[in-house]
This record gives sequence, C-alpha cells and structure tokens, in this order.
Amino acid sequence: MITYIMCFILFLVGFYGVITRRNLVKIAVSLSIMEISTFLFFALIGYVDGGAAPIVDPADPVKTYVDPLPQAMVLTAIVIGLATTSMMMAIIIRLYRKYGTFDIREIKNLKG
Amino acid sequence: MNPLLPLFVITPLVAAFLIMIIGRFVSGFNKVFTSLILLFLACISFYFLFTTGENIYVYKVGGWESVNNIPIGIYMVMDGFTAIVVCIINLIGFLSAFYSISYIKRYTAENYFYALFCLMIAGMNGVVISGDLFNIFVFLEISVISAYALVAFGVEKNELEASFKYQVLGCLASFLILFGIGLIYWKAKTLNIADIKTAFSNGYDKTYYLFVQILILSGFGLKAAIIPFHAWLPDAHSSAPSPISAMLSGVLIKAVGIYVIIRLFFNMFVVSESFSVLITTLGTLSMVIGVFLAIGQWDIKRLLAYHSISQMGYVVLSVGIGMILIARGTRPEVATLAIAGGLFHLINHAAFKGLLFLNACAIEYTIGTRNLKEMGGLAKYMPATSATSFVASMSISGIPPFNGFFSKLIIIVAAVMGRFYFLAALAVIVSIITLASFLKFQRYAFYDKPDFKRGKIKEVPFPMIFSMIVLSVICLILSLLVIPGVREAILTPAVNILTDPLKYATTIIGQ
Amino acid sequence: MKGMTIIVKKTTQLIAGMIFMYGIYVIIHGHLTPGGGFAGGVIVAGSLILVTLAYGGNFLNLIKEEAGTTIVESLATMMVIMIATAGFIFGTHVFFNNFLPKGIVGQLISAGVLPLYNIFIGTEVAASIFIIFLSLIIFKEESPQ
Amino acid sequence: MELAISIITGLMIIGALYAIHAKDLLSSVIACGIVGYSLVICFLLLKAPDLAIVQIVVDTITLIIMVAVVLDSSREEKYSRLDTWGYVSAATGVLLIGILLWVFINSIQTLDVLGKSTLRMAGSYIEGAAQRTGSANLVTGVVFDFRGYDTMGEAVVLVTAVLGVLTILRLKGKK
Repeated sequence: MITYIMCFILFLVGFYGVITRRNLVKIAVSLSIMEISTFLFFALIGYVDGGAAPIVDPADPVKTYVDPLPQAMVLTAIVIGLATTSMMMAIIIRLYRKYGTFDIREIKNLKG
Repeated sequence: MNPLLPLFVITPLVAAFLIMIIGRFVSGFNKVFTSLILLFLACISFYFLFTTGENIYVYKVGGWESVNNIPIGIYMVMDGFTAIVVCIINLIGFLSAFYSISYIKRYTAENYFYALFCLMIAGMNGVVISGDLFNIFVFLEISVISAYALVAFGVEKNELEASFKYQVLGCLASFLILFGIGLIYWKAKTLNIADIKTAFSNGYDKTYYLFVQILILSGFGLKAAIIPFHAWLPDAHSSAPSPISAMLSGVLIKAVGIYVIIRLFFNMFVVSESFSVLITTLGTLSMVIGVFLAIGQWDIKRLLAYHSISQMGYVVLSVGIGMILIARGTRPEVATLAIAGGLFHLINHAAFKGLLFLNACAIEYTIGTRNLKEMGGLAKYMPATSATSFVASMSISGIPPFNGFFSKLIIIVAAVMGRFYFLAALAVIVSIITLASFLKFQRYAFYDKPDFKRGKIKEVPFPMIFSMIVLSVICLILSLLVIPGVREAILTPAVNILTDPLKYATTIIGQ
Repeated sequence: MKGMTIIVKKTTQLIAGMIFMYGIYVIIHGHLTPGGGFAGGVIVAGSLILVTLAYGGNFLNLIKEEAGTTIVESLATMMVIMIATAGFIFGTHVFFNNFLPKGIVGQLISAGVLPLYNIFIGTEVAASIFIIFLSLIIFKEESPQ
Repeated sequence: MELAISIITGLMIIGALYAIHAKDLLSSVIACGIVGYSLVICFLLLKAPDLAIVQIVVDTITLIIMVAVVLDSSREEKYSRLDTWGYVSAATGVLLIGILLWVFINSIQTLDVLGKSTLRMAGSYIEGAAQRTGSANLVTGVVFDFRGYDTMGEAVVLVTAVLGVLTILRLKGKK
C-alpha cells in the first residue's frame, strides 16, 4: 500500500506546483511531474508477483505474465504527454519572446 | 456492425491529411474539401438520427468477439443520445467551416486552420461514438490539442496568453482523468463502459467510489467549464478566431465535457444520491454566477462566453434533478421530463450560441471592433446579421416562439414537479437577467444612433450570411421538438437510454 | 546556428549512424523484442537531432512552408489509416482487422499486419519529433531577441 | 520489491520538490529530467521493458526541448515576496492536497494489494494471444492489434501536436 500512497504524493507535489508556481517553466515542469506519477501509478496497477515481462518465447510458453493492458495504455499516454509538453514549450518560448519574462503575474499586468 | 459507424472518424482524418498534402499545391482546395466532407458527415449523422431510435448499434473494432461475454476489443457504440450529439457536432461544424471560407482570408496559413479543424471534428466524433474509457481519453486529447492550437491561431499577445492558460488547465484535467481511469481499471479490471457498469453494480466501497467520481467529475467538468473550473473559458473563447469560438462554445464543451459526464454518470457509475446533489448544486452555481459575471461585460465575445457558462448550468441543473429523482427512485416520469428538458436545451444552446458567435464575428469583420460602446445603428447597414442576431438573442433569453423558451419551460416545469421550487425560481430569475443583458447587446450593437466616421459599412460576404441564415432557421425548426410526435422520434430514445440503468450495459454485453 | 566543437563533431560522426541503425532495429523487431514503432521512431529522431545539434547549419534557408507539414509525416500517417481500412476491405470487412497470415510466433515475418504498423508508425513518429525540434530551432533563429 | 520501489519513489518526490522550488530554471528542468529517468528504473523493476525504452527516449527528447527553451532566457526566477494572494492560494492548495491524500488513503484499503492483481479483460490478452496476434511481444500485440484503434488515435495526436507547434511558431499570424 505504501507504494501507491508515495506515488499519489508525487502526483500531489506536481498538483501543488501547478497551483502555486508563477513561473511558466516551473508550471510545465510540475505538469510533467504529475504525468510521471500517473505513469508510475499505471505500472504499479499492472504488476503481478512472480510474473515475467510480457515477452512470449516459444521455448517455454507456460509462465505467469505481468498484465499487458496497463502497459499498452502507458505506452500511448507517454507519447500523448510528449505531444502536450512540446505544445506547452512552443507557447512558453513564444510568450517569452513577446513579453520578455516567464512570470505569469507580469504577463497579466502587461496584457491589460 | 453496420460499416457506416467508423466513417465518422476515418473521413475527417483522411480529409485532414489530404488537406496537408494536396492543399499545398491546389490553392482553393482546402476550403471546398472541408465543407464537402463535413456536409457528407452531417448527412450521415442525420441518417443515424432518424434510424437508430431505440436500438443500440455496436461496432467491434478489429473484429474481436467478446470472450465468455467479457468484451476484449474496443467498441464503437451508437445509440439515441449519441446520434443527437453527433448531429450537433457535424452540422455546426459544417456551418462554421462554410462560414470561415471568407473569414479566414485575414489569417496566414489557411492550410493549418482547415487541417486542425478537421482533426478537431475527428476527435469529437471519436469521443462521442466510442464505448471504451481509454479510447475516450485518446480522442479527447486529439480534439483538445487542436483546440489549443486553434485558440492561438492569430499569434497575438493575448491569444497566446489565453491559449497557455487553456493548455495548463486542460493538461491538469487530462491527468486527473487519466488517474481516474487508472483507479477504475484497478477495481473493475476492464475498460469497456458497459463492462465497468456490471463490475461496479455488484458491490463497491463507498469512499473509493466517491474519490473516483470526484476525479472524473473534476476532470471532465474542467473540459465543460462548470463553475469552479471555468477560469479558462472567457479568455479562450474571446481570443479565438470567431468560427472556432462558435465551435468551442457551441460544440466542444458539450461533446467533450457535458456528453461524457452524462454518459459516465448514468451508464457507467451506479447513480448515487449524494453525488447527484453535488452535480445539481454545481449546475445552479454555474447558472447563477455565469449570468452575474456576464452583466458587466462590454466585449461581445466575453459576454457570450460567460453566457455559455450559465446556459451550460441550465443543462447540468436539469440533468442533476433527473439524477436525484432516479437515485431516490421516486416520480420516474418527472426524472424523464427533467432529462428530456436538459438534452433539449443542449441542442438549442448549440444552435443559438453558435449563431451568436457568428454574428459577433460578422460585426467584428465589418467594423473591426468588439466593444459595444464603439458600435451603434448597424441594423440599417447589415440587415441579415441584425435579423439573425435578433432571432438568436430572443431564443437564448427564452421568448415564446423560439426554441430557447420551450426547453427552459420544460426544465422549470420539471423542477417544480420535482418539488425543487428554489431551483425553479433561480432558473426564472437567471432567464430574466439573460434577457436584460441580450437586450443591452441588441440595443448597443444594432439599434443605437449610427455615429460612424469610418465610411460606408457593407453587408458581410455570402458564405457568412448563408451560415447565419441557416442557423437561425434551425433555431426556429428546433422549437418543433416540443410537439409530442416529433419528440417521440428524437428525444425519448436518448432519455430512455439514460433513465433505464441496465439497458445500455445488457444490450452491449449481449451483442 | 553554429555547430559545436570539433570533439563533439567527431563523436557524432562515430555514434550517430549507430543510433540510427539501432532505431531501425527497434522498429523492425517491434513484435519480437521490447520497444516498437514509438520507441524506434523516437530513437531515429534522436539521432537526427544529434546531427543537427552537433553540426549546426544555416537553417534559415530551410523555408518553413506555410502550407503544411513535410509530406513524409502526413504520408506515413495516411499509410497507417490505409492499412486499417485495408483490413476493412480485405479482412472480414471490419476496421483495423489483422488480415495478413500470422506466421510462426518468434520469427521476423510473423505477426501479419503488425510489422507494417510498426514501420509506418515509426517513420511518422520520427518525422513528427524532428519537425517539432526543427521548428523550435528555426523560430529561435528567426525571431528577434 | 515493494521496498525498492518505495525508496525510489521517495527519492523522486525529493527530486520533484527540488525541481519546483529550485532557484535556477535550468537546474529545475534537469531535476525534472532526472525524475523522469528514475521512472525508467521503476519500470524495469515492475517488469515493463517496453515502457522503460519508450520513457527513457521520450524523456531525453522532452529534456532537449525544455533546455532549448530555457537556455537563452534569463535563468533566474524572479523571487518576490509572497503577497496576500500568494499565501491564500498556497494555503488552499495545501488544504486541498491534504483532503485528497486522506480520501485516497481511505479509498484504496479494499483494492488489490501490489502484485495480487487479478485479470479480467487482459486475461484473454495473455493466454492464446501469441497465436491470435502472432506477435511474441504481448504489449505490442495489445497496442497494435487488440487496441489498434487507440494507437491510430495516438499517432494522430502526435500529428496534431506537430500542426499545433507549427501554427504557434509562425511569425506572422494576421495579414
């Protein structure tokens, strides 16, 4: 049980970072931390004690395997995370070039 | 297993890629091709609307039959409720694409605009017809990422800042949803919505259930801009190019937000009373606060964006009342009436909110400003826009002949019959304030003194007028849905899917 | 963008080719060993990025057409959808059906459609990530400081 | 096994806290990269080699992009006194986190412990899957054959992201 709780604490650390940080890069960093903890959570769910990695070698087929479904989901979610992070970074560099700062509050008062 | 179902996702995807490849050589290609594809999709969705009725079409992607009736592949499901939302997506999508033929000349890189538009439509269609939880998440990401890019399409300062805020909150919502899917998989060990319902209905732990529902509600509630999570909506909708804000406000928050909440909380989770009370309070809060925020606005698109929040509050309120009554098991006919009113208002809001945003865009296209103080007396110069805007304003504030009145009437009647008098009174007050704020919009924009120094104002080009007139005609036709004959064909199948808890699960597992 | 020192250039000459070949290996053996279309595609993109970072080059003449992404990436994704719809036509008339013969488990040509998916998804992922990186570099050079 | 993973997760939490509170932006980005790489170790411990390869490579690309953004900017994060609004948001944040953590701990008491997970939908992915999909690697079998529709959607997500980046980074938006 302790591993799941630690993983959720990591999720909350990222969540805290998104809420309280004002620097754009720090928000992107805490979002990717939340992402990392979600992938760890999926991998923890699929683990089976004594299960082997899900590669079938025809020599000795009979073995208990780890659950492949959460791994398939994480495989897709990792590349989705890469897509959202690269979009986020494109916007951040664009905002930095326009406003000259990474701080949200300054961007808000300059925007007005 | 009819083969038409995958067309909803394949055709926009193939269209997007063809636009990216061919649009570079043939200049006018992307505009015409997108409109044709979306018209074709609108026809298919109308075909589905009139033929599904009570039955549920299940399409097993990849041909994987269920193994001792546990579904293993991904299922595409088309039932009454899905048919309605698919019609909204493709029809408003076609009209916005047709509308932006002349509007998009102001922006560079039209190819990107049309490719992203087709991808957004493909994402929304994918979310609506999929019956698999993780599949909903993947297609949700497609539509939301293309929405981020389209909001930041004219790369000005405030558009970038609005798109950044939208991205941060959207990404946060996606990780909450992913964590919720992880928790659901942990307990139910399957991803098919119907299968999860059977896994959940034979026993669950209360705090686990509460935690999963909080995660899923806050994730999708953030996509639907319900009140505690609405911070991104006004900026994103007011700084996006107008056909896109018509799509965002009219369709995206419904197809990706409200539809998924209703589908999951009726057909996947066991309806629990404490949670339906929470949903109803969120609905009333967003209804009331949305309208009070909207009164002080002078920028047309921000005013319309805040009104979207309050109108969505109506839908969530009436669906919440239906959920409470189902959870209590008392007065089932009032529950069906409340849900029917909610769905009816969902359809109406798509029509008149899309039209209002297109009108705001026509005004901005000719005068170049969105501030109500700097306008006046446009009725003489722009007869078509002012007429359609009058139709839309009257229907959003619920004036009898138009569709808004009938759906709000059904909601208020259902609230009164279900003995939620306070909610019914609130609904009436909010409707009156909406009427006041739209009269202000009409007066300042169209009927005030014409003080123009900027030379002759001419009417907007044909594609814009065509879309606006078609939408205003739809606003009038939709009010026919109140007549029992028409309502039986379209609304009641959708309501039966939601009210009867086990119908969705048993038919899908059975097929 | 100016390249890096001579040491980095020399090491890149040595290892960039190997990384590229390793990426191709991971793509093709996707259905036998761990990794697959996604991992292999990203490794191939990594080797291309390594070469551009080490040697730099005058990217400004790379006109970033406004018309659309490079054809390679769009064609690759089109091919994925074509395979899926091919299952639609040849297989039991079902979308995404694995219609080619399955062969013997563990051999290179064995998993029906899967190697084709791996190859096209791999090229598509490699092209996409390389475009993202290139557009960032070109933007940093073009836009004023 | 569970002890090893909880130690690594503890270190990841410390790394994440440093990444959020770091003074210099570049070190914050690198700390985030390290947390990503330690996730690779967790994947290997949890018998998921597929994920380890993809995560290590994708994390490198994310690190390259983040460093490319942060490199030529003012690396210092402007430290300003927390005004009242800062305190309020920090306090609500911590309160919300406490409630969420408490509810999470209570809610997972009745679920399967780490390693004892039963299989329902995935059961038919394992036995007989090698023959049906023909692929020795079960995860690739699931990704490309049982759930191939997801992977096509996923490839389209990447294409959308590329289009989005190209639209955002073009210099002139309006004519």
